[in-house]
Amino acid sequence: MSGPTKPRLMQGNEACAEGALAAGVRFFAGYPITPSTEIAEILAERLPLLGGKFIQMEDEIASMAAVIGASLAGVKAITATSGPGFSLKQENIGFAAMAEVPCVVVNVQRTGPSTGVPTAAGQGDVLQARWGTHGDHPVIALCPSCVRETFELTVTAVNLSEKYRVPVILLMDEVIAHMREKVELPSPGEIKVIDRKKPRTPPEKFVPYQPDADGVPPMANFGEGYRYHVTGLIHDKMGFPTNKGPEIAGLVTRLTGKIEQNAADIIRWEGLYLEDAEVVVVAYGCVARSAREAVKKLRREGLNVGLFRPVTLWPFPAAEIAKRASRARGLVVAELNLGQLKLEVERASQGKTGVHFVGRIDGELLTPREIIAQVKGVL
Amino acid sequence: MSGPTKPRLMQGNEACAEGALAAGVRFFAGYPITPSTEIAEILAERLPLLGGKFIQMEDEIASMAAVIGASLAGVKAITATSGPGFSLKQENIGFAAMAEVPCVVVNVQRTGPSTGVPTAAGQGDVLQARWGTHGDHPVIALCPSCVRETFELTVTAVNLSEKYRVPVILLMDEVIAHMREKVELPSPGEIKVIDRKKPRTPPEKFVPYQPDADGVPPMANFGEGYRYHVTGLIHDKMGFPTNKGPEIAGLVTRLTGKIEQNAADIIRWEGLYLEDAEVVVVAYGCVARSAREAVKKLRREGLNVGLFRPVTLWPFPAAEIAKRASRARGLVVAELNLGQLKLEVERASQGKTGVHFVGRIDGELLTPREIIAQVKGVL
Amino acid sequence: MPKDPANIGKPEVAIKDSWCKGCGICVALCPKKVLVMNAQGKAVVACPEKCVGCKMCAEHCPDYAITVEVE
Amino acid sequence: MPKDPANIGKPEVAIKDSWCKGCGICVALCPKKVLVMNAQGKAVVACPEKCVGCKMCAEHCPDYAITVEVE
Amino acid sequence: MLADIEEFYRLDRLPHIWCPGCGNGIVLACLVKAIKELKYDQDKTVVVSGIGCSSRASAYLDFNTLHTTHGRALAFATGIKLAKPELNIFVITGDGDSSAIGGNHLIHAARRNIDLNVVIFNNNIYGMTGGQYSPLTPKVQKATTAPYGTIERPFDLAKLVEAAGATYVARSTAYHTRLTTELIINGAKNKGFSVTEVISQCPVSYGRRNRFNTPAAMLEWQREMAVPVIKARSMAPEELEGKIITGELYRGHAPEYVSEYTKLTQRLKEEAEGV
Amino acid sequence: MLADIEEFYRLDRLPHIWCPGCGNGIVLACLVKAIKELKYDQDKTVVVSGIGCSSRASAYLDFNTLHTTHGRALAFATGIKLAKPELNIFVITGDGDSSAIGGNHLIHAARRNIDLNVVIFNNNIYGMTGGQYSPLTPKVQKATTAPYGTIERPFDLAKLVEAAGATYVARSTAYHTRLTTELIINGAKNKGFSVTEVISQCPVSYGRRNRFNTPAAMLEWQREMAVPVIKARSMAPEELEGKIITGELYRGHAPEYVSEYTKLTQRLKEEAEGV
Amino acid sequence: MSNPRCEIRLSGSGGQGIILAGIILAEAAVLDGRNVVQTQSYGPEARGGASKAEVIISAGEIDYPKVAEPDVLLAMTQEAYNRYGDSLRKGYPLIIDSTLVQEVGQVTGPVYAIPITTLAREKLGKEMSANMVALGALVGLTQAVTWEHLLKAALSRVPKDTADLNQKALELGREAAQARLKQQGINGLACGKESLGLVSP
Amino acid sequence: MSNPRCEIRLSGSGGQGIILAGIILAEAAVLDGRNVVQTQSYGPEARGGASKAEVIISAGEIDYPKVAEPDVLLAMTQEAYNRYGDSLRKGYPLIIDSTLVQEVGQVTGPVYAIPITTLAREKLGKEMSANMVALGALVGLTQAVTWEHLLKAALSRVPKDTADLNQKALELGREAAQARLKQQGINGLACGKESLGLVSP
Ligand SMILES: Cc1ncc(C[n+]2csc(CCOP(=O)(O)OP(=O)(O)O)c2C)c(N)n1
Ligand SMILES: Cc1ncc(C[n+]2csc(CCOP(=O)(O)OP(=O)(O)O)c2C)c(N)n1
Ligand code: SF4
Ligand code: SF4
Ligand code: SF4
Ligand code: SF4
Ligand code: SF4
Ligand code: SF4
Ligand SMILES: [Mg+2]
Ligand SMILES: [Mg+2]
Repeated sequence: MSGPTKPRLMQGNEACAEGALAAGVRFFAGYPITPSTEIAEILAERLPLLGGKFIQMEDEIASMAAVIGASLAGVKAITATSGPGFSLKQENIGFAAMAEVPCVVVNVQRTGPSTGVPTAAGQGDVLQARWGTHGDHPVIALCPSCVRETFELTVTAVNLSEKYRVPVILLMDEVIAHMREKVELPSPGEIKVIDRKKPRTPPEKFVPYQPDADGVPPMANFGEGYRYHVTGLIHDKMGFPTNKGPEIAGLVTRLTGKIEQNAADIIRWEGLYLEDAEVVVVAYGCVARSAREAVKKLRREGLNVGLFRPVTLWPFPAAEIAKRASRARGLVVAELNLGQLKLEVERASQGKTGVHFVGRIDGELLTPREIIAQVKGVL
Repeated sequence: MSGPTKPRLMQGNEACAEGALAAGVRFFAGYPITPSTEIAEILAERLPLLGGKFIQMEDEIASMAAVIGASLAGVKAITATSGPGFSLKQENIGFAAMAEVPCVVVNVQRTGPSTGVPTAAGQGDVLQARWGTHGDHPVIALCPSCVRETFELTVTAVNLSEKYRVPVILLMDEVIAHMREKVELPSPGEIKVIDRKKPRTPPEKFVPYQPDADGVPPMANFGEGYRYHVTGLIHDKMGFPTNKGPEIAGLVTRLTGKIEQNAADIIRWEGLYLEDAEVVVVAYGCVARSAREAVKKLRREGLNVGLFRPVTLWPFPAAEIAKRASRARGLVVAELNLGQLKLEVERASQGKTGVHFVGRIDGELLTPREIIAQVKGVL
Repeated sequence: MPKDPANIGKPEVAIKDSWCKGCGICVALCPKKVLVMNAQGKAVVACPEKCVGCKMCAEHCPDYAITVEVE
Repeated sequence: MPKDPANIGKPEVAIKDSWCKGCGICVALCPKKVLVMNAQGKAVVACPEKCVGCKMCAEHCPDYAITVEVE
Repeated sequence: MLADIEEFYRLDRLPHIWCPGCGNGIVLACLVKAIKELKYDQDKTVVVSGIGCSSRASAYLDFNTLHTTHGRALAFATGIKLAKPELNIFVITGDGDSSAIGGNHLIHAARRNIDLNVVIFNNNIYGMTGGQYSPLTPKVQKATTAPYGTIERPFDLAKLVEAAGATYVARSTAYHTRLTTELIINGAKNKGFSVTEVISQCPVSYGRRNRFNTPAAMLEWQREMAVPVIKARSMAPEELEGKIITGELYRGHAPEYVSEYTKLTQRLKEEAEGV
Repeated sequence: MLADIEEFYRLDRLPHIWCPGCGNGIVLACLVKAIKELKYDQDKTVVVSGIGCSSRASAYLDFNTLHTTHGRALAFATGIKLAKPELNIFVITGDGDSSAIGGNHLIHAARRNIDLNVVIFNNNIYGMTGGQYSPLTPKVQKATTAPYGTIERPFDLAKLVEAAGATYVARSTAYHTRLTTELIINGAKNKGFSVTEVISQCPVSYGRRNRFNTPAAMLEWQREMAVPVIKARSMAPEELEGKIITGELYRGHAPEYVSEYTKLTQRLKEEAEGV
Repeated sequence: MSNPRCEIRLSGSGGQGIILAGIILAEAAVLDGRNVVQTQSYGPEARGGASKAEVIISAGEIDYPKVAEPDVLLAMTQEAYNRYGDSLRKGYPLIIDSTLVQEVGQVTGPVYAIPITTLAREKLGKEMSANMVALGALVGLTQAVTWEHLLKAALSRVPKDTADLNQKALELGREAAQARLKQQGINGLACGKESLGLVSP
Repeated sequence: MSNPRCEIRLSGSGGQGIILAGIILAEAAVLDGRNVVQTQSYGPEARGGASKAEVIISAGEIDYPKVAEPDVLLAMTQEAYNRYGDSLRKGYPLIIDSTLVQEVGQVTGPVYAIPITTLAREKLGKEMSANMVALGALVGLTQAVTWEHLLKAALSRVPKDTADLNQKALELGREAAQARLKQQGINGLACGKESLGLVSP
């Protein structure tokens, strides 16, 4: 079957769950937390019907651990949480990065630090998604801005995690997670599913952490005849702990290097009216919707305004931003925080143009009107 | 008594423990982890002798919680950990930021993400110290580069936490933590100790989260007649949960605002030969020692090189860096990571000069020679 | 308000309407069927005279909406 | 190496010197005082003939340095 | 009903946020009555709670109140108690808060036998997040994350905390208000770690899904299922299946943590002076 | 001694990193012998460990080995077992790893009665970090963070995991190597959550500080203190004070978690086909 | 019109099934072939206090997904009215459950006071069906979606054994609405300025 | 000289008390009024394998705190020698415990082979005192710190009841060292290029 499926009303969290299933995920471990809970609830219903496994663990740390365990056993695995749980998962996210275990962590962002406002929208975990765990580590973070894209990016997240053996963060927000929208999902035939590379050598010759040219080592699943060691310690190519300087440096460099090296394959972004834009609005997630409406309105008023929407927040499309910065009269970053991605935009634009900011941190979505006002201030 | 005390051999971790005691800390809760453990061990011995409390909790999460509890009860409190434990503490660090509970978290950094190399040196948690917990939040992070400074900055950390009611991170590294050095500590009389502001109103009139002009509300300790509510939810001035937009925005803005507003009081840095420096080396912690030796050698060779050492990593002395960036031919950031503070330096210098990098991530300290080589490459 | 002399010595049940969330617990637990739900879905005292002052209602009202005064 | 005929049927204790960390457990636990520590702090077989093949030493050597062969 | 205890409430915060028929309000009143009867100084009393519907309770009480992070109330409380031993501390926590994410802090506080008084509002569900099963949801019962009935075995929480070292373990229900109050009082009087589990009802996230038509039906179920511990002792295990054993379930004797600490500092002081 | 079991070791990784006289090597050999006797397929056997000296063991064994984060081994293992039920899983963990930071995962794995086999290397101390007291350090014993003797009461770990729901609980010592092997075998045969606690010695971080002059003295202490459970049953509590009760301490019967899950999916499949 | 767009807010209290009503409405719009976005308020708010669901129905793309000034407001409780009454677009219709909303302030548009809860209780014996009665009334008044698809959407979202009850409830609401319209002498209301305009006043 | 600086590396195995020896040496240097930095290797390494302690003694400020090329190396085990032997500055003295170090490769400076462990065992009855014997020998050879302060530092760091034993151990080491120097006909060694130079060869 091909061609999109019948249009239906679907919630963001539901699209995430469906996307995971479509990508081949057959394991979920989690701990409930608003506004991500529906993902768990839907998978609790769906997975047992598909021969998959759902488990509610005792906390988020255990959930992250179980997901890594399942992935090592060869089953694609996902977990979903929100800020407080995301903070708790950080140690084990670092483990997944270190041991190169594919997995996806959905973080449906809510408002504020700490318990904050559990049911209100926010985008305050953008930099935590990059730097939340200790030590230099790789990460990929994707940020959907509509329900259909949530489905697609969940598939992408699983695919990238398998391809690059890296934990991938799907950074959602309360607005997208809870809203229902008409969507037409791609049919199963249209969905490209990527599986981890399997070893091409017999077990005796298997060097578990010997990367291919793409920086990524093939991966053997537990129980399939390749007996090897997995550890969160810095390890040599055989997977065993080392404290030899060159091996340490080699591993840490490769872990982040495999993402940098493949940035062109990983980085995703979307532009609207960028060609002649004098002011470029940079927005992602739910805010990109307000921004799109704002930009369309401004265009209707005859103003040369465009929208740049990073879809991968990490790796950040810095080169693309630099390009816009060289051409535009100003960049306006719009986010539901105090200016987090703005810092990255400032860095990327290197003073070549003014970087302006419009944010909201009261739990509500920025309105098109607020963005328009800020853009007009710059024009 | 005044004038420095007798010179003695002291370990970095010991200086931290002594600094805490000198600052009035009388509560420690922690969970052992290399390379921070000596701080706990020394305090386990010293605190009971001083009527203070030492407790080893079941994990780092509980340790952070106990420290916050003790501080709310009016006792200055500290905890110490390293990367994995720092990751685990993040959720409760966010709580302390939200509820404005003074406390100090020592993170003695080691090598690598995940378990890494527990006994090797690293500076990989610099950005985690800023962004490790979810949501927009304030934080102060200080970074000592010798044993005496460890003592002093521990006092400063406690003082700043009390003054601004914010969790303060003392970001140490394995080199400074474990090395022993000849030090002359200031005498008790020379040490300035700051205590949290007490309420100036009677209990009936007390508005627990009503800030003074400095953005910081006076703080009542539990058990002293001011009965109020403390929560990790976004709260109104009375401390009660709110989901009113303006109150949400007001609180989040004030929490980070109180640090920005007082940046001049908080930010610390040190310069060496900066006046006429054509190349400025930016380094902190243990690396600053290698950098200092490098800069001195280069000066002896007649080269105009200076050292800029941020002592507060957060808030970052961005304005000072911008000043150097406008004047220097290049900046060389030297760190034991893949370039974390470098990102901040790049942002601060806004393309006004080249930002170069020399790092090491093999668990060893950068040598003066390596820094010299990089500087000469720029000159 | 001075008490109706006929009711002196009788338990007095009062329901704070604005606090009542209409859960129906008091109505179900009252052994004497003193209380009923009204059209707005709130509990009201229907037969005060039957009240024996057992406080089952007040003890189990999750919203602290009921007072029973027994002299 | 062919066995000394006198020892045939006797248990044979061998210590892998490079693995021995000199903890002294085997020496202390051997009921027959077969083993002693040498000047380099490693266990050596001093009186092989006394060995009864009980394997107390091998079972408790934390470093897997001891083999006892009992035919 | 509030009249006699309203001095302990922050009246301006009422009505509370709980759903119609929720047991939290009932159990909370029992706790407040216990504190009143204990005659604790309001200024010297601290109420610590975790996160969950039940844990919202702390905001309604006029003591030093602390609403912490999910599962961590006991760790915060440990810090407070050790730092200022003269404070009386009550910890309000839900079944999820205490036994899921907070399970480790529960058993360690019990092990230390630290003088904290825990009241577990056990509604057998994660109420706040809308009805996922908890480690105390009875097997086969339904929850949003157990649409086919939960396959996990629940803890016997009383047995667990006893094994971990608690020196006072009791159980009651929201229906048995007077018993609840008494048990909390007795727990507070125990110098050591005291746990009172109170079976409560969540009509919205649990009841509806599990064939309880009204909140009152849930209270009545509590009444029917309750078996006083004295009676339970003479009953066969099969008879007790699914029953709620109420009353004082366990009392142990062990040194209390903060006292032990005080003794240590005393000893050190004497040693120092002795020298 | 290795000869008969060396096929299960990664010989090129030996000698191991443990200190002279450390009990870890002894206990590890017991585990390996047990696996050998169980005749488990090496490819289908997984050894998961946490962080600590003892947890370094996994790297020396030639199975699918996973060295996780501190305290979390059981949570990782739960994921593996549920994802691939045909794998045989052994979990190696220290007293700190299992009962301090990992305490919650321990009681929850026990509650679920998931078919994992845990061997706790209990040396009564945090060995790896240099000798801080653990939740299993006996009271008054010294540790770097208890320079005046610890004032905390240790867990009775066997009692705790039994109360939490484990269906096999046993204890042995490093001295009693054959018993240890047998107990691990029996635990593995139990379809459910099995815990074997093995008292081991850490001469460096514990022994030195607590008046044990040699590693051998610690092993001898284990021999002296051990009381087989059958004998213990007829002894008074005072006589048992400080003793190590060894043998199979508890066996329970309860549905195993993964089997329950399988039953559920089976049921759903039948229902779906039935419709 | 290029972007005919209708924004609807349904409000009430946590237990009333407001969100379900919003979802059914949105689903019906999907069946009608419209673009639709549905949002709601969640959490502790949805416990005791006011709760809301919002639906935007549009022929064009829906970017900004929130409703600021609804074209029609349903208020099922006094508290909900108090909270959201002011947000209604000037001159646009307000629908209230007159059983529970007793006081309505200054209004600029038509008010449709229907005793929704009473109808549900008295005619259906199920107060719980008030949300469906309300939905029937809302669609009856605004014709924001076709009746056929409303029924289809509703029946796919409720338990099978309550299908009849729910259909009856919807119809009950529609009848009450139509009676009101008849009094006014119109067929239906325009929904939104750039209206979906199935009927006109 | 402006910055006379001496860098010393002590190496051995985890259990030998190498780090304590380093600390005592550093403490003695403090008592001597010198600047000093002492570092070591920690952790699992300090369990089975080679372990090291380093001391830099200087009249000037010590910035970079690590030792790259020590001016003198003490190796207490074969493994330690194998690991650190090469790092020794060309032509500078090597001190080995000849009880445990059996093979020494190509060396460029003087080698002082002293049966440290044997001395400790035979003369003191305590192998555990080998570290103190070694320290006595090291200071005896290099005079990196004054003997008076070495004793003072040592006695302040060891349990009171072992003071005598430790003093004896130090002296035993010094005597062994002096015997060697006498054979060479010198009083002591220069320590470092920019030497603290208390004596000269
Ligand atoms: C770290 C973290 N994880 C998850 C949550 C979400 N959460 C809030 S309350 C709760 C469960 C509450 O259940 P329980 O403790 O039984 O309290 P109840 O609401 O039933 O009274 C959860 C999972 C959270 N706030 N923080
Ligand atoms: C999150 C975290 N906290 C702390 C540590 C430090 N740490 C490593 S092992 C250990 C304790 C080990 O004790 P135990 O489990 O008894 O194992 P042993 O070393 O005694 O065998 C600790 C606290 C860590 N690695 N990770
Ligand atoms: S006091 Fe008793 S009899 Fe009176 S109304 Fe209440 S429950 Fe009924
Ligand atoms: S118990 Fe209370 S809230 Fe419930 S109906 Fe009665 S008065 Fe109202
Ligand atoms: S086998 Fe027994 S007798 Fe022989 S050496 Fe070993 S312990 Fe001694
Ligand atoms: S037990 Fe093993 S390691 Fe210990 S001394 Fe004997 S042979 Fe050596
Ligand atoms: S969800 Fe349940 S526990 Fe929470 S307030 Fe409502 S009824 Fe009470
Ligand atoms: S520190 Fe203790 S547990 Fe660790 S290896 Fe050494 S003896 Fe064994
Ligand atoms: Mg609950
Ligand atoms: Mg241990």
